[in-house]
Amino acid sequence: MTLGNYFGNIYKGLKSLAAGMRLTGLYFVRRGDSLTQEYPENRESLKLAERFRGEVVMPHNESNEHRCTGCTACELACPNGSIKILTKFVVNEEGKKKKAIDTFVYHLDTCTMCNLCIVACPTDAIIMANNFEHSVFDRTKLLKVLNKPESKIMTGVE
Amino acid sequence: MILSIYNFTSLTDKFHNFLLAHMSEGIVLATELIVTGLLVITFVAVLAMVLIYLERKVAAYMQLRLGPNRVGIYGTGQVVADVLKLVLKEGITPDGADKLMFNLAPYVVLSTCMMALAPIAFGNGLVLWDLNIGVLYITSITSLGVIGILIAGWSSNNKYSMLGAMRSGAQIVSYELSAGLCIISIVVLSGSMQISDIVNSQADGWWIFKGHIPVIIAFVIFIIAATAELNRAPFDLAEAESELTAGFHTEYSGMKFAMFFLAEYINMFVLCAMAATLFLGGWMPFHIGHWTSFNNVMDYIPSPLWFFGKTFFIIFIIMWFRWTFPRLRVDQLLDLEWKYLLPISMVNLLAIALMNILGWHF
Amino acid sequence: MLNASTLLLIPLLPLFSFLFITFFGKKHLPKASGIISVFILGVSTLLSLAVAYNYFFVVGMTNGIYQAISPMKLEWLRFSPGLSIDMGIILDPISVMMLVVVTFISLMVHIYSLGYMKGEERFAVYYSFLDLFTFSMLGLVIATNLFQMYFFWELVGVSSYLLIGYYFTKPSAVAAAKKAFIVTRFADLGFLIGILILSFHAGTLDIQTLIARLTTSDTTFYASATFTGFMGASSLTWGLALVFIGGAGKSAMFPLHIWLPDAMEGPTPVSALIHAATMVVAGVYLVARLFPVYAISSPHLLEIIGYIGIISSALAAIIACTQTDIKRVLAYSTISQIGYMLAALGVSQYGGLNGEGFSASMFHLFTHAFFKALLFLCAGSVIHYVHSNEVKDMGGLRKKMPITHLCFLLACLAIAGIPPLSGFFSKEEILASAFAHNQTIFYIAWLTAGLTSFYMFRLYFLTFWNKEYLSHHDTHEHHSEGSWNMKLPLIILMLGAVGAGFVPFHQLVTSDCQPYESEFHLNITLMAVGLSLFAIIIATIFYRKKNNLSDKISNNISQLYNFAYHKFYFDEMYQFVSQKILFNVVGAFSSWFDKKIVNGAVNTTAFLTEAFSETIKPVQSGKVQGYALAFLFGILGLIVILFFF
Amino acid sequence: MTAYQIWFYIIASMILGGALLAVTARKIFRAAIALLVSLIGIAALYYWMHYEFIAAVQTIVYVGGIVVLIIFSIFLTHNPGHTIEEPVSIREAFAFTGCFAGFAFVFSLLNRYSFEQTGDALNHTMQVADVGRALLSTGNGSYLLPFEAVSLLLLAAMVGCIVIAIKIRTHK
Amino acid sequence: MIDQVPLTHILFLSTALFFIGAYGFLTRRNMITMLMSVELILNSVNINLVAFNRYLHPNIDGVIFTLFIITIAAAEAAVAIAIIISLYRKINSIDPEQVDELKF
Repeated sequence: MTLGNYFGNIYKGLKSLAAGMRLTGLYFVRRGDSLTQEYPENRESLKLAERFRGEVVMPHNESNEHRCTGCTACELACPNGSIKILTKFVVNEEGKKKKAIDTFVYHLDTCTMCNLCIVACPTDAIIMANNFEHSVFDRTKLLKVLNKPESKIMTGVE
Repeated sequence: MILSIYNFTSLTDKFHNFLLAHMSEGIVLATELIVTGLLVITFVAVLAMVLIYLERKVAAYMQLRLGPNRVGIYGTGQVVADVLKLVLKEGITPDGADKLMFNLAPYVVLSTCMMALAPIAFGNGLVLWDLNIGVLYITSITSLGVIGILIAGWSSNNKYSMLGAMRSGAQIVSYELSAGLCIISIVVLSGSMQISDIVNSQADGWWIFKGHIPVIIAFVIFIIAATAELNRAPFDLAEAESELTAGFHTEYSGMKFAMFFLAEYINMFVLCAMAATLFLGGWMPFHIGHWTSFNNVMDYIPSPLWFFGKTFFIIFIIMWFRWTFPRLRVDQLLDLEWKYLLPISMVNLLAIALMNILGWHF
Repeated sequence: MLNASTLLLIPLLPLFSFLFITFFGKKHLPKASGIISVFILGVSTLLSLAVAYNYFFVVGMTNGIYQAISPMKLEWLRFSPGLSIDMGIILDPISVMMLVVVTFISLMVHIYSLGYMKGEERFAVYYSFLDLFTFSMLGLVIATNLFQMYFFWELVGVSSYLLIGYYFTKPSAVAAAKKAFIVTRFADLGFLIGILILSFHAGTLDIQTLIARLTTSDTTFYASATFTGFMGASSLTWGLALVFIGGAGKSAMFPLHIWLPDAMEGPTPVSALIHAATMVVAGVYLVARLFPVYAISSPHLLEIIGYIGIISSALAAIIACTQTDIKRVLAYSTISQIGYMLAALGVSQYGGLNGEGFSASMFHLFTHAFFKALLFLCAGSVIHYVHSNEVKDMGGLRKKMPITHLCFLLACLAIAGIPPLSGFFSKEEILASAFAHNQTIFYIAWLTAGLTSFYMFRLYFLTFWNKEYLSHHDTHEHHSEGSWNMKLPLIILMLGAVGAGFVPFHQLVTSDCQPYESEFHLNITLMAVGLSLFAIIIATIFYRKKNNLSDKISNNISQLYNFAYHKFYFDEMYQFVSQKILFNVVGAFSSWFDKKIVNGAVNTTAFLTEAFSETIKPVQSGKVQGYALAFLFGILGLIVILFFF
Repeated sequence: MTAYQIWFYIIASMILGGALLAVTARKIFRAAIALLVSLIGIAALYYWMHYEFIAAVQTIVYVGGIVVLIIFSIFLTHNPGHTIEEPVSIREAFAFTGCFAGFAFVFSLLNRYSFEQTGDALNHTMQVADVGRALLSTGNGSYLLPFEAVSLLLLAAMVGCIVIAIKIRTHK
Repeated sequence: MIDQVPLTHILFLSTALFFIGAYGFLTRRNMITMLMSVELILNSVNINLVAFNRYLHPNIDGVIFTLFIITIAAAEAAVAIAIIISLYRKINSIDPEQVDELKF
């Protein structure tokens, strides 16, 4: 190590010291942009990010129709076995017997929000909602059926 | 000297004379010891709570957070709650531990750092024991604290504890050198090791202003070395969570852990008070040379306010450090001490001695 | 100019160069160290030339006598009030002359080696050795003190050992270095004893004081030196004889000449420097340095020296006629010429014209340095060209190496004593002085001069005429005869060899430092030159063209020829004496004595001690606490004794 | 019994108790801590004698230096729970006898000798500056040469320690 | 004041400390504890020097000697521990009974 190196190191050390302390000092002084949310108070105005994954939901349109064909791709994709699809056969307008979902069972308690089911779904029947207040007093309440009662598959979805 | 308006000597003298009037000398001594002991314990407890609160707030603000803000006004009650939790928790002693030593260690650590408070002048005349080797005494007592840490590390019968204790011990012992050299440089300038002398020598300006660049270098080195001696980030290898869980106090819980925690903060206070005393004039108000009127105005601010103001400023700097820099590696730590701080502080000490001999300081 | 600081620079510059190359140049400037040391030595040479000019023509002469100037004398080791070892500088005619010779020849060799040694792996080391040698030789030359002289004498021996053994990967070179070292060291033992004897009697080691005390017959020193005797000779004579043995060893005189031919294993420039021009004349210089003592106090010894010189000269000349290795011929020629110088000293007396021999000897030393260095360097060029030492590999080189050829021819003429070349003048003086004082020596010297011409021209013709040279790399034509730095020293030395004879030595260097008028002896000149010319003619007949005349002659006198060819079996004799007599008889006995008596006594003592120690060794338990306990009880015991008894 | 005497006997018992434990404890770490107690007691004794400077030096060097060093070496050469072997009993007996005899002897000697105390010495206060001046001046009652010699000794010890304890890496 | 305790008591203390140290040095089967005993011995000497200085001689010679002894003790401890560590590396034990290479 040469002498120049030595003093160069000292200079670099002091410089990085000053730079780092300047940054944190600025943060310390700049009070406005605190990132902390005072949550229960601001529940009304709370905005979550678009991509926040809260739970899996199955959207229905106004005529109580969903897009799920009961193909069980999501069930296969789920690493935790959080999704269970029970199917039934329904007769459609043409009189053909066709497979359709009976109940779309979703275990929120074992779900890790990995998003694999959403990716696997060929018909975009399920999506991630950004609802995060899942606290319940009974564990059974975390077992959810996603398809609404009497719902049907949307026409045109194969 | 207008300084006398806030002189606490009269107060303590009054107390002493009052006691003397009623009891024999030995009892007076004992009483005074008990009173000061209680005062110190109270002070220490309050101080630690304040510092913990401060630390959390500073950390939060530097990380663009809010910090504790629920319990009490601005979260001040949070600390009390934490303390209560620690006090009420069960203290567990591991099976394979050396029980006596394991239980002894926190007391050693805590009592040493409380002993170090003795010669610190909190205000004009507000000092427990103004002995003639004040700074040397503090240095020696601080070095005692290592023993407690080593005892804790060994007696836990846990490899993480032991490694943490060894790292901590090595770190404290090595950084003590450069810290000691910086202390000596002020001793050289003020010509005394007595705290009151050192403070009085700054009546016409603090050393950091009077002593030009060498004293500023000494100050910076002292702050760095103090941070390292305190095992605080970025020098917290002794309790590096990712490597050693929590270092020497891994096995401690409840009140014993609280004592280590307390000791850590008191040590911080002691070292920062030292820095404030040595470089920023202790309780001495901000004076500029012979501007008498300005100095008089400054004297109206009570001396403990000055002292705590400076000390907390340095504590803030150390906290600022902590939340700015990542942890060093062991080799970087030792490089910093033995290759940089120690040689620089040695040369600096020479420079200061030269400066003192030639009378170059103000 | 003649102050100590300037003079000190002359030897110290080479020393500096040596140290510089050894500690720095070897690693960082492996190529440039040659140039550096040439430059440094050039400065040294210029200084010594300036010193010589100043001494001889400006300040040296006072009252018609060249005074010995001693500008520096540093007391180094003091034994008694009178006896001390000094380090100093002395300037008198012979030392100044030697300064010039040594620095000049050394410079030439340095320059020459730039070309000759180019590409050697240990190039820098070579130069550092050369510089060390030059330094020691200069130190020897300017020594004021016999012990200083001895000091540098040994240093010269060491550096010559290093240089001879330069190619240490060659076993023959190693053997030659060892041989040279052992033989000269053996002779140096004599020198040391001689120094001790002389200093014991003279009470001083300082050369000038010693000469003054041992030449004036009314001093107590002189009386004590001549009073005690051994085997019929006074101790002064013995001391001088022992000193001469040292000189004879260095100068390769009979019978200690055996190392010199072998020493030709070193690089050729080294041979030129050490074995022709400088180191080997150290013996002559030594005798010359103490010449007044020899001449005045012990003239018979001087006569013996003269005989030894001339016998060596004649023997070497005979051997030289039969050798086929070019360097060996030159080596024997060197022995012969040095013998000549010693013979000249031997026939000389102290003072005036009677001291002509001294002057002639120094003169020959001077001229010989030039032409012999030239001969060696030419031989080096030839060897460089043909990559062989043997004359049978050479021949007809005159067209391929014109400059070398011319130089060699002129050097041969010079050594043969053909006027007006340098050798003629010095030889003529030697012969004249011998004729005046000792007829026997004169005739042998005269015949030797003829032999000299014969073998030199034999060498010359065999190398440059005779058969046509064929490269042994037949396929491609050879490189040129050498780079400028090999030719330049040749030309300079050639000028020296031609012109050195015109230096008026009888005015500058004489036995009593006073100029004298020399006489010209026409008859001696005619005799010598005639014989030389005759010898040259014979050599021309024998060797100019390839023929078998020489073989016929040698066959006719095959006994003598073989005898001479085998160097008179000197090596074998030494071998016989050392191996058969010393090793087998004396050595065997002392070995037995050493093994049985000396060693036996020691072993018995050791055995008894061991047996005793066996009984007490358990006390040494190795346990430190036991020792401490013993210590404690010892102290308690002491206290008890102190307080209660 | 005055406060001074009480303090002295407390300190003395601390020193001797620590020392006894240090030489008898079977657990080496406890022995080290007992030594620490003894050394702190000695520092306290110096404070008691109003030699604050030497007391502080004692604390720094012995407690902060030597005991830490000893504890580190214990860390490096022992594992927790290890106990030291019993002493060699015959040697223990001899050692006890010898030490006891020595102590008895010195004890009787001290009992018989009366020291002449000077009031002057008892009131004398030592200034740290005096120590500094004595260490760095020449002349009567000054110690520049020993000071330099000791600094050389420390340097030599430092080099020696490094040389002894260094691990020589052998390249294969 | 300090003269309430006679000098002899301090000297008894230091004597006792000395012989405790000596006993430890002679009996401990562990080099580190032996070193500790040596420290005790050195300290007993220090006590003597300081006490004599306090009681008998109103100057600072005793203190300075004590300083020197402390310094040398530090050097000695460092060297001793270096030796102990290197010994431990070599024979994996610091029992003085096993270190008898110098036997016979």
